[in-house]
Amino acid sequence: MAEHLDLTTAISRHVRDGDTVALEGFTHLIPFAAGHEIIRQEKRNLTVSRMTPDLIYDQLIGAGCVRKLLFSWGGNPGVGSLYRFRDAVENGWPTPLELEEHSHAGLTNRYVAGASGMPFTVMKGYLGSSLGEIAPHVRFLDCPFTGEPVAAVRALNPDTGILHAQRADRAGNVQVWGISGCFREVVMASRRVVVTVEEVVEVLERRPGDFVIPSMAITAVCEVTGGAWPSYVQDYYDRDNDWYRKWPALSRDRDAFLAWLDEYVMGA
Amino acid sequence: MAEHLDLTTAISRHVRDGDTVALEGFTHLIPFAAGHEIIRQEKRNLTVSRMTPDLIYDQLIGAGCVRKLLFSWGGNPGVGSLYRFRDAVENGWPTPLELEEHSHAGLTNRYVAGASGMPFTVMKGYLGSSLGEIAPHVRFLDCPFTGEPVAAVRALNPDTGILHAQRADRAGNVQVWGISGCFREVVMASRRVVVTVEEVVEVLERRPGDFVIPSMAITAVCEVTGGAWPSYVQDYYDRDNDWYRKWPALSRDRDAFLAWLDEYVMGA
Amino acid sequence: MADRTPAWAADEIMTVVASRLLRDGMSCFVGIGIPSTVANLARNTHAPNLFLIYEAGPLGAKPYRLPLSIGDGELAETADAVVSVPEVFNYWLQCGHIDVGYLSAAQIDRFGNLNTTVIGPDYHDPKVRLPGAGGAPEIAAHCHEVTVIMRHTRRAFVPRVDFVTSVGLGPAPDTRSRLGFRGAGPVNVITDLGILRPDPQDNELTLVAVHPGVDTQDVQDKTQWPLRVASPLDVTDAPTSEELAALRDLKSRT
Amino acid sequence: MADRTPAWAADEIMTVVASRLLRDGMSCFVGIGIPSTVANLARNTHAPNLFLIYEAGPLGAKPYRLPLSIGDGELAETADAVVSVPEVFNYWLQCGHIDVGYLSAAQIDRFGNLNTTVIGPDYHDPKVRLPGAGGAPEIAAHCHEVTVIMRHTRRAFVPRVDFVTSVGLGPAPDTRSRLGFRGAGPVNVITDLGILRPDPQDNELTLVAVHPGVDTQDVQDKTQWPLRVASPLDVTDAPTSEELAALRDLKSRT
Repeated sequence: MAEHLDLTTAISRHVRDGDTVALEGFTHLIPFAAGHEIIRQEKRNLTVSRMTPDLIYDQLIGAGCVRKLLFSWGGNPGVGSLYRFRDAVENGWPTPLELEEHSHAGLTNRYVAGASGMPFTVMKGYLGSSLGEIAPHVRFLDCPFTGEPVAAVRALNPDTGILHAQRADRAGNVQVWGISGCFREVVMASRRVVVTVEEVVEVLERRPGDFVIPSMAITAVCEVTGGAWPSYVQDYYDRDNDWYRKWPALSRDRDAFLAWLDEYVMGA
Repeated sequence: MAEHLDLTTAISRHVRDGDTVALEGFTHLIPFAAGHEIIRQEKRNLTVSRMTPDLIYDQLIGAGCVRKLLFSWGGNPGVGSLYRFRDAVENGWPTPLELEEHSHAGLTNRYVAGASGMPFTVMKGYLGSSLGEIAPHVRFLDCPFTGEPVAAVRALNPDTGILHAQRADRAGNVQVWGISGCFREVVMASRRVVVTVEEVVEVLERRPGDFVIPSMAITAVCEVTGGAWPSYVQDYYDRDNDWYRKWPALSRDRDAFLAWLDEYVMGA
Repeated sequence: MADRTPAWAADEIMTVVASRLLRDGMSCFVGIGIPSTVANLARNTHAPNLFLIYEAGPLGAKPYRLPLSIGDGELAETADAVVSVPEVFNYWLQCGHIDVGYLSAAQIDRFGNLNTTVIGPDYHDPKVRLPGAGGAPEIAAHCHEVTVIMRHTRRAFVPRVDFVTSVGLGPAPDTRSRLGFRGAGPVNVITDLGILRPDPQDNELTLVAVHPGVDTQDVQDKTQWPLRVASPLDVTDAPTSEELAALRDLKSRT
Repeated sequence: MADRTPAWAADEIMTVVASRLLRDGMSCFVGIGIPSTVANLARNTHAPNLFLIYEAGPLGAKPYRLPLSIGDGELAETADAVVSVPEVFNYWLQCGHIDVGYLSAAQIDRFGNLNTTVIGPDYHDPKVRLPGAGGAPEIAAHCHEVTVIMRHTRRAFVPRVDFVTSVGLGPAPDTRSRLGFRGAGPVNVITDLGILRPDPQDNELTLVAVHPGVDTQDVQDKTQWPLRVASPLDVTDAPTSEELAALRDLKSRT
């Protein structure tokens, strides 16, 4: 059953140095506020997993929280590079960054395997690709029925899954609509689940295209209005595309990034 | 893209003697009218697949359409036995019935593998159970990462998937809500997909808890009001529990069954 | 005021005793029939926040009437969420999110293995064809624990089941861990005569309690293997008038 | 009335020529950037029923403006359905339901293998770290066919990619069938200079058409391997004023 906590308490209690943490959300519903709280609490040596690292992981990496990144596409969508990510990979600043690299389908299926309580699942992927050669989380098998080659991908079960959603009720049931990415899979695969929401309401009025994750599957719910900005929350606020376009200017240079971090995250 | 057809044409064109056919629907949305059309068209040697054979497969089996049954629970829920199913298994009437038997999770995952375009998938099941010994569609593997034993279940890709839903629009998009069982999986796994619907509407007004299957994934849509009776269609009509309770009296005896079939199906 | 012991039917005490095992806030995988009655009785009495999962997809169902079938509309309408069948079995059950499952069977053996498939030695030429596995094998494997609830008859309590539909606790003490099962398996067997639990040494089912007025010899007579009896043997608490009223009220709505 | 040939930018003719390959009613897996522009141009001109699938989950999206990101709200709001990412990749893409995928890359080699991961011989010490695979490897594997669209530069058209992110058509003619891939792979490569297609004999990319005014030698100069040129070599039709107007209108909305 989910517990209602403030964000500081939730992150302090449920994210520990060295943990494997997945902050997911596919363009939509990216839990920026929770990421900033991790930075403020100076968590270290995290292994972080996300299909699209996006600005949130660029910030976590630049702030020195991350030891290892699991990802499948590391860019600023429609804009260009993630400079803190590249600086860590290419120059080891502020600390060396270990990469574990996937395709979208591959990382998705690692979550699916984790959510299914299986040690692995199978897919048609990585075959023939150089990705298959550098990936410790991939093995190749022959189908026991047809003999055709398939890839086995290892389950991913984060210590903590962190997600943002539109609403929760007092009992901790969480309601989501719009693009949901791997929301269900990260909830079911993670040992602990922290969900930040735009608002807590008395009754979750159901709406078209929504789904509800029962409180039973969630550890903590935090009301954090605006918690996904500059990504978006359908029917609450739009994606701040200008801010995404501005990010290179704030992050290309280490000092500029540190100044931004100091003022807008540490000082917040 | 889905074509709008009358039921007679859809079944005539898309179900052929010897085909593997899945008429699914979990208590809710069982495509009885389509099943009766298969009986009227005297299709033969079908391999039919369903988690819960229910009355619809009892009728298809008693009418002599079925050579082989893939299933996971063969009873009249809350009432008792399926007598035509038992007569076919125990006495070979009207023709011998080959069984391929699963657990719910096992048959579900065969659909999942089929819907995923994989030759198989893996699950924690069948291990230690006698089911694993009699099942040609199950093999045991060791996880390539942890060594733990898992079951591989072979993909099931029906020639024709037949489903019932609440509504479709003119373009053939199909809208479903309530208990959906393996609806999506059967759609995606089947070579041809026939969906009977309560009504065809101009615009699918979205509603809480619904989902829409795009026309792109569907072969034929047939408007068949009442097409799931005596099962139910949420927000259209309730399950006719009395009729389920009456079925043993209509089906326990071969002659009574044939008389019912003649009057209510063949004569309809 | 002393509670006068009321009269009850055999199924009633079985249902009441089983429902007492459910604690508030637990998640419970519910089959149709007596398991559904047990779970809803608990929800209507001491465990109002019991989280019921039906295999058709309703999560957190709160039916007012007992459903005839596993997929009745009321289950979906009263649920916190309705998910697909693959999601129920893979993401909820297999992933280890369910505390307790309730199962019944046509046969149970001394190690709690369950048969719901065929009676008779030859699967391909059965004496009786039963409905089959349904969700049972995975409920037995993955729930943190399982309660079996069934009438105690000599036909049902056999030394070895004809067909192992769902794996119990043996024959070997490491049967489950060797198979990689997460759950503890059938740790309670509730019948209309009493309660059996696995012996901690070798997992053989042992009579640990009888219902009020039940004779131990009667339990042995209805069990095909030489039954171990715990010493001291408990006697279950009689159903209270409140429990019986709640159960009868629930049944009268259906 | 004769259509006066209008002036166009290099990206514009690349986009227009690519969009002409899309036929009405096809299903198309759409990446962000030029592929999204191509698909929406086709949808706004000759293929109004083009079925666009974005990897974030929107199926049948009909955006009015071009999205900046793959998961923009307008994609979800205009879609026939929005599904989860596992469902997009497993049930739609991997299952073989998508007719055509559009891909771009930092490097392409003579057999159409694509690199979007790292530049340089050592993965662990790259000269340039690129964004990575995203959906590309499975789009390349499972769509019935793939169109590659990218600017023609000497840095990009290399004999052998530094890293095979997505498998193309070789080196061996049976590379794809041996891997069990369902789709035909990159059967069209559209650049700002012309069109390359695999040679039916050995799958080597061959220049089959140039855009109006493009010199063949210029294409060779911008390709690091000795380029095969089809004989006769086609010249693509110039963008019509309607096509250019539609494209510029689409871009002006964004």
